[in-house]
Amino acid sequence: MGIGLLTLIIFLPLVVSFVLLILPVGMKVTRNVAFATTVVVFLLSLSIFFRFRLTDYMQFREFHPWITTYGIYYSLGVDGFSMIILMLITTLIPLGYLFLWKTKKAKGYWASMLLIQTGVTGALLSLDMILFYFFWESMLLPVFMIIGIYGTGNRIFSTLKITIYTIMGSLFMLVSILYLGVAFYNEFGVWSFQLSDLVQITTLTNLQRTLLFFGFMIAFAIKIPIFPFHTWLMQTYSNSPTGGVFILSSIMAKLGIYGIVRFVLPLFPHQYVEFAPYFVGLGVFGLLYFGIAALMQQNIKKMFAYSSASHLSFITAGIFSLNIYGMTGAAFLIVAHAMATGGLFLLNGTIEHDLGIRSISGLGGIAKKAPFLTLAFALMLLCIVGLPGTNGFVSELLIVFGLFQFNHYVGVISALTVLVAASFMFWLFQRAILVGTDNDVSKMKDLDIKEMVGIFSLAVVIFAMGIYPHWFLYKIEPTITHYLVDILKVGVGS
Amino acid sequence: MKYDDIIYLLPLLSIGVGAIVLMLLSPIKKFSIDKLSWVALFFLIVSFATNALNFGMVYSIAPYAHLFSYMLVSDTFSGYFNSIIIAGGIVTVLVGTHYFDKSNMLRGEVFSLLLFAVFGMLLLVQSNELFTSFIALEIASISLYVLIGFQKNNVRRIEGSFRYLILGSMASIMFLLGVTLIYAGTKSTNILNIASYLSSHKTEDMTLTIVGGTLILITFLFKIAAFPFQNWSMDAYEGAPLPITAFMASTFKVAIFGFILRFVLVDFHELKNIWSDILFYVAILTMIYGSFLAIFQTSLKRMLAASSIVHTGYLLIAFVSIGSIGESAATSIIFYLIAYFLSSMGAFGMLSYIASSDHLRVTYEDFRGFSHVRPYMAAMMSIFLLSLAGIPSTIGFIGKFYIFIGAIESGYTILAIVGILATFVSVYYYFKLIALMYFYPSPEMKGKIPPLRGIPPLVIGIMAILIIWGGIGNTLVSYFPGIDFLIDTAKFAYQSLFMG
Amino acid sequence: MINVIFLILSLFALMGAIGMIMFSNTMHSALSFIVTVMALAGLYALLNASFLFMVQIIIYAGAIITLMLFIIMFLNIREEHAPKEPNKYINMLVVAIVLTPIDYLLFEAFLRMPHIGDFTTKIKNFGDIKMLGDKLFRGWLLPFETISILLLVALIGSIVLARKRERK
Amino acid sequence: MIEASFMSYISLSILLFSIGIIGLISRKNIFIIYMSIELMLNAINLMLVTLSKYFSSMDGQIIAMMVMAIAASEAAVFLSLIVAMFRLKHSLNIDDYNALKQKGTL
Amino acid sequence: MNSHFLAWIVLIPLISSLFLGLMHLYSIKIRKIPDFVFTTLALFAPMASFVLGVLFCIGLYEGASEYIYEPYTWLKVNGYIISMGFLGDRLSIFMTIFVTFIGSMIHIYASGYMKGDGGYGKFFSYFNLFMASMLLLVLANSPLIMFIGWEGVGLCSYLLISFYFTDPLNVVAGNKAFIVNRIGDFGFIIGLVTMFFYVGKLGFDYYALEEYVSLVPIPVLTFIGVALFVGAMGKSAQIPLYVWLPDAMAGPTPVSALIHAATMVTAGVYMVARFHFLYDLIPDVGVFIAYIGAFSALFAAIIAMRQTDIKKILAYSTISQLGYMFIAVGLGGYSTGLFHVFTHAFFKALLFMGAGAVIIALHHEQNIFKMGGLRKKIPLVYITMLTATLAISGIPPFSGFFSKDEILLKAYLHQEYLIYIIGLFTATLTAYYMFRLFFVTFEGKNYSDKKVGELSWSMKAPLVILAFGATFAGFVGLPEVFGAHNLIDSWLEAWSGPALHVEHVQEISLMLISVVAGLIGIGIAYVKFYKYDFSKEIKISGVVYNKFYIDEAYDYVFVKGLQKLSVFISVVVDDGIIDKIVMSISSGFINLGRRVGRMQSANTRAYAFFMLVGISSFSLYLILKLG
Repeated sequence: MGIGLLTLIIFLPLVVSFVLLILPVGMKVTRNVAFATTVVVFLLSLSIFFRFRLTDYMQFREFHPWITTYGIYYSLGVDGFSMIILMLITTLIPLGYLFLWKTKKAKGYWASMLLIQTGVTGALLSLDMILFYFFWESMLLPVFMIIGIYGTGNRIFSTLKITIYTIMGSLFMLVSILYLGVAFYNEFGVWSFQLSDLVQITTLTNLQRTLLFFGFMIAFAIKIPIFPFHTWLMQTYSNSPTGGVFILSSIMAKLGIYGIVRFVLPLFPHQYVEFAPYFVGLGVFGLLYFGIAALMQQNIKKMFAYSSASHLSFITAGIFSLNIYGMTGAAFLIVAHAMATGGLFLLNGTIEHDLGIRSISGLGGIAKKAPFLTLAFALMLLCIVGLPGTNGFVSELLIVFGLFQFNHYVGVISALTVLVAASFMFWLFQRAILVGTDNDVSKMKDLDIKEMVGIFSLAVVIFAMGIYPHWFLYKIEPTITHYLVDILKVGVGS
Repeated sequence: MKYDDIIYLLPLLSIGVGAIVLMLLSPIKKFSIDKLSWVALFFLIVSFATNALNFGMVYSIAPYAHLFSYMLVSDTFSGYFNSIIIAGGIVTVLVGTHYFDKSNMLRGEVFSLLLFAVFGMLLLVQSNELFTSFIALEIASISLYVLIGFQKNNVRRIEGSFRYLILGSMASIMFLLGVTLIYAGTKSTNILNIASYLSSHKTEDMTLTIVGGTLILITFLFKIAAFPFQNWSMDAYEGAPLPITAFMASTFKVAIFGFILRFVLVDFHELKNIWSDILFYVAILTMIYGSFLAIFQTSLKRMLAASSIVHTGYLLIAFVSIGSIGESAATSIIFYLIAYFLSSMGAFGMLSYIASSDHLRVTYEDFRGFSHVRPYMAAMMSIFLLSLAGIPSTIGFIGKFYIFIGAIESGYTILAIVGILATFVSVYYYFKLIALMYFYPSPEMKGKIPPLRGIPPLVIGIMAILIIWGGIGNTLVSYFPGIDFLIDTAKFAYQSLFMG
Repeated sequence: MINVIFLILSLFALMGAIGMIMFSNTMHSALSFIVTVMALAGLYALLNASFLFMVQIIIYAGAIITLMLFIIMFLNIREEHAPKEPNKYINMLVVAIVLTPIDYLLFEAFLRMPHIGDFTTKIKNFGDIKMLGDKLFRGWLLPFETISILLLVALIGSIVLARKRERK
Repeated sequence: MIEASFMSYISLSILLFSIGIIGLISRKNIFIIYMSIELMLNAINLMLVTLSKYFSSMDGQIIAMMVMAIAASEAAVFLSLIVAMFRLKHSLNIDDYNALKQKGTL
Repeated sequence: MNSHFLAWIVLIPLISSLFLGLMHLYSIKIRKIPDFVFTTLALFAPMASFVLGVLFCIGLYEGASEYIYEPYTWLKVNGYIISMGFLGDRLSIFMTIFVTFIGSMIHIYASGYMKGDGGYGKFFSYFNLFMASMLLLVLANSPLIMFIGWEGVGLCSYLLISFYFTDPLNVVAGNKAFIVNRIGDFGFIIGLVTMFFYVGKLGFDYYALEEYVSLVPIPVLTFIGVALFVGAMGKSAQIPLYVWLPDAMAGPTPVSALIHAATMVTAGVYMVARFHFLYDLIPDVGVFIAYIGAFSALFAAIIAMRQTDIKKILAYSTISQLGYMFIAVGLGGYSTGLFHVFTHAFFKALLFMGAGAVIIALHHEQNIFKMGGLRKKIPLVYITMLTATLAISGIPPFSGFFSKDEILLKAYLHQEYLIYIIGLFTATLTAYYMFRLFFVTFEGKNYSDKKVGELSWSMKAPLVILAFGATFAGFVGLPEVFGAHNLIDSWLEAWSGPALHVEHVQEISLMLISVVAGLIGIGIAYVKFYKYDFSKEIKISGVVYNKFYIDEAYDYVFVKGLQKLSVFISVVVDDGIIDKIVMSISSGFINLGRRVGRMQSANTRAYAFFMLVGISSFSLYLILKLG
């Protein structure tokens, strides 16, 4: 049997990582090989992007038996929604590597980064619930390692906290998955954990479905995080090393959103519609809540953490808006926010690397020393605040459209998003980057060429997607239409 | 009389012979512990090999049925358990020799006793008669009592041994009373006769049998350290030398389960769900108690002991569901036993290897920064802990998966949820150790830790690989057994129970 | 007649047992226990178990308890070694109360016992050594053999444990 | 329905068994604890012999005989452990042996 | 004229901006690039756009009704298409021309003003980016694309205000401008979204909207109108969102001239005119707008009377003039409003440039009371400033007179007499504070003995050109009473609103009244300030000087309030409640474990008893189970 493209994308980093770990090679070789691997993976995923057909089916399917006793299959596939996130992951990671280049970490760091990539792409592409859970939990370990080993501050406590918090969520999901599997078995007489099979279950009562729905939602709500499951986030972000927080914020949190759309939506369409108002409410509330909380943070990473939480709540509201605007907007904001936040964290990483300072009050006047960094920072910031011309604007606009369609008042409140991010982000920019202070920032170096390639590629994509969003959106629209019309049966929204 | 029946007895015989040979050799000064361990290993491997001869078939034979009056049985089920038990013995010898060697109070008799214990356990899963089981249980138990208290000038050892002895005797007496009651009820102690009696009589006539069965079940619960019979385990496990703790925690549990599964499935086939209600609570309380106990421990040995209570709880989940879904629950127990065997044997083995020099108590703090000193050992330890915690890509996850799915299938969703919660708590105390090993800078302890050389690390490493393979292995790689293979084997073992 | 003997013997057995758990002096307890053991031997005889009657006296009274007495003396245990137990009666009461369901269950189970046999032995020589040996080697060979292993284990165990402390 | 004499034997053995348990749990003296265990074994033996007669089958007696062997082996281990313990602490009080007590409790 | 070139009007400045930016980075990082390269590239862009604009103007004049160019589908969701589209009709081309013209002038001026500055290239990069955004705003074919430009100009405004970012004040001012603008944008977006859902699905360009807007129920339409106007409030600095504009004067003076006087701030007016089809249906909102405009005009004028900073005075006067414009557009006289936009652009740009020249000459002194007597030192500036001051004061025949008068006339004819009176009174105040500025700056002899810096020709030339503009631009919209043809009204016919009949006599007398009003203001200023005694220590304080404490009130209510809320959320709610609950669950569990651990007491008898209890409960279970 041949090895499929998706398998290659998922497992290439894993294999390389193990080989690197076992071979007695130094940090530099590890880093270079790791980077080359991610580039190869990027090219592979690019070929998927271009060969992707405009349908709502799963494509590039791979299907092999794994644990046949319980009908568990190694089953992979891509549709429009996962494709865009796949592209996001495979693009972001090599670019991130360029930034992490100069971090003087051991080779375990790079190996872990590769392992994370395997975990996230695996979770993204699996269509078997058990396989998904498998990757979903596995990706936690390298993250655990990266934060715990290479983090700062009270890292051990926060690592344990995030691990236990997220495992708690995913264990509830596991029970729900198993419950569904048993329900399927009872109804059809065979075991299967295929998503496409599990959606056919008809025997569950409404109460059971509701409970299972929340079983899933807890896992994803913690990962995203949705209010009030967010307290791990701030500590973790502020104690993580750059690479870890980069992965956490721009990729793993998005997988929570992805999980909701991929699994919760088709499995519990009725509950999805029924509870949509609550989640929209939570989302919009979170948008404001986290946004306001971000205002007075002293630690840059903490502020970004709140900012991320704010945006992710907004995305959550978008995917629960039950119409095509909100959902496409959410998909788009996933990408936009991942790039911008990722970029910001990376830039902040270089600041931290050079100066070793993380409190806003300890910085200032960086712009004079590092104009390129300032420029890059500004561009990412513009995307975060949703300035027209960036993809942040398109997505926020679409989500506001969607929420307005959902409920006019909610729509109006959600439009506050244009204010929320702008207020703290520009203030941060003022205090940390622009205005000169008495703080000594003489050690600050400007971006080197690798970093510039990394960050400005991101910026180009951000602006390309903002100026010509249609070219990116039309690939996911059929999928989302399929979700709304065929699964949720709510229509795309007039 | 068929002479080829001897082949089914060989595993048992070679262990017995080995034990006696070792007993005879041990007083001889010329034989160092190292040499004795090779002798022990030889017999264990012979036993393992002869046991493996019948692997892959579904069979059930009563060797020398006439001579032994059908009291001994050799089937796939026993073969399956035999191989785990013998493997447990092998691993204990391989990993423990270092420890026995270093702590120079242990002498050659230790291998003899170990082999006697293995003998008792093999007999336990092979016996088809309750009183023989009782004797087998006593052989194993007494060997273990002695093994725990071997270093008799250490008060902790003696104390652990004595407490285990008193409580264990109490439990054994319950077993014996149970056997007597069953004998009173059915006029026989042979499992097959009992089964046929039970299937041909009304429930009203079975009171004695049920009570007797319950008493046997209580002994079983005691031996696997289920709530409320769990208290001894912490003391015995902590009191024992580490290799013995490993042997007790993993292997003995396997043997006990091997016995009780045969007893419940064959003997009480008709009545197997009469205990469901109370076992339901026992399972829940066991998990909760174990979690509470494990979470605040500072000694790793105690933590693993407490967590072994939790794992007992998981196994009991499946045991509860045997009432409604016999086959898959039994299979899941068998599978989980392997998973737990590998993980706990590995973890304890690693501890014993590390502690062999001069640590009596191995605490969390001792592992601070361990990964910088011994990266590969830390990685292996992490694998064992992850498997114990049931993180995917380890065999522990697959085992938990079966257990929970079985619970849900048989309608005990609550049990699955409690199990999940216990797992969640367990993440804390397992990951705490991983965090300590990896997240702290290198300490000044390099000299004390034995190097990554020799046989024990190799064995432990193989177990780590097996754990990973059991967690992700699949049939993609041709002709290499994966998870499906393990499950199928477990199924064969289950099926062979009903062939006699 | 038999009933009277039974009553006397059982009275002795009970008295001995109660005495055994009541005496605070270890030696008294042991002696009291011998009474029970002997009474039980008598009961075995009543139950047509002539061989067991013998074994009971030889093994229990003759070997086990004697061994114990020997140990007591060997260790030179005196009165002050015996622990102070001011609460032992209360403890016993509590244990007895907790024990009630178990006893009730056992009684109840025997009362519901199906009527399989009766209490009048028709078989000649029931319980004598020939019959016992015949049955032992025809029907109970395996347990008998394994018992020998068990005894071997106990042998090694007691040697290991009771051996004088070795030099380091 | 069942003969009184049979039940009286059984009752006696149950009583002895209970006394054994009571002694085992409520006494602190190691020797008495050990003897309680022996008493319980004896009680079961009585039950077995009674059943043997009741069933007119030798099985009960044979089991009882082997139980005696088991009791003997247990005695060996028990007593040698007691010797070892007494050498260490010079105490017969079981409560004095608490080195394995859980630390760090509230 | 090929409509493709509409895109180039926007693209040329954009590309130029990108190049300038890259070159600037190259220049500071690798090798210095001489200033004239930047100058050439920077000046090329607005001029090229201006030429294109003129060409389109000619095309329209020759009969083309409009140019539409839609290069690609910007967004397509659910089958609804929003195109990246450009619309060149009479309104947008009119705006284009004057924006590019003024822009070109100020570019030239800035090349002199910024000479030698370290951020020379950066400045022009931003400047051109601003031009691109502004032109996109003007030329957009749909509200959404307009919004891109709308936000773009806001960003450029931010960038240029905080141009000298090392000074915290500048950055704070920039932030303030951006955030306050964003408040406006919030309104704009709401309006936009609402509009999309009610009519936009039938097509979201202006023509489609115009066609179907009548389908929208009036209450919704009112909501949309108000929401959009909130956007205009922000951008055009009307009450209550005007606070950013005075602070925005922290930017370099050319920025103030271009962005905060002539072009960007008029975007609100343009937007209302753009949506005239909408506002025509909701005259009540129009009146509301007019009142907001009138009060802004009055309020800003009052504050301007007591300011001392030359640029701040001009900033308040800008607010005030913008108020006039909103009076016009609110009352339906869009072309009138735009006429005032047009004339205002000239004289206000001129005023700022003059002020800039003064500031440069006096080495960055901005307090008018530290000036005085500059007439002799910089006569050219004196003359041009005089022209502009007269224009803003509404003295005929300078341009401001005509446009302002037409607005007052509109108000009068709409019978909004209150507005009319406010407007008239404001005109007096305007004349007063402008001449106060003028007299204090140029007359007297305070500064006469100190050295005054040189002004380059590139700063002088635009002054002269714009002075001509300020003088004569008004003739473009010469009212019919003078027998002329109102070019503005006829060019923007669709936007001129309903023709209101007016007697010539009435019109002339109204004009006279307003001239008199202006002259009164000048007179008072002359009396008070023509011979101002600088030696007297001036103490300026009071409510008016402190701008009625509005900034402080905003700061207290919104900024401080939000900051307090933020701290409350992150410290009290998050750390104090939610996290505490989470953590106490876990620590509670561990403590419970410690209690449970007491059962491991190493007491054999207790263990045995516990076992016995277990066995006993099993027995009880069986007793119950078996009956």
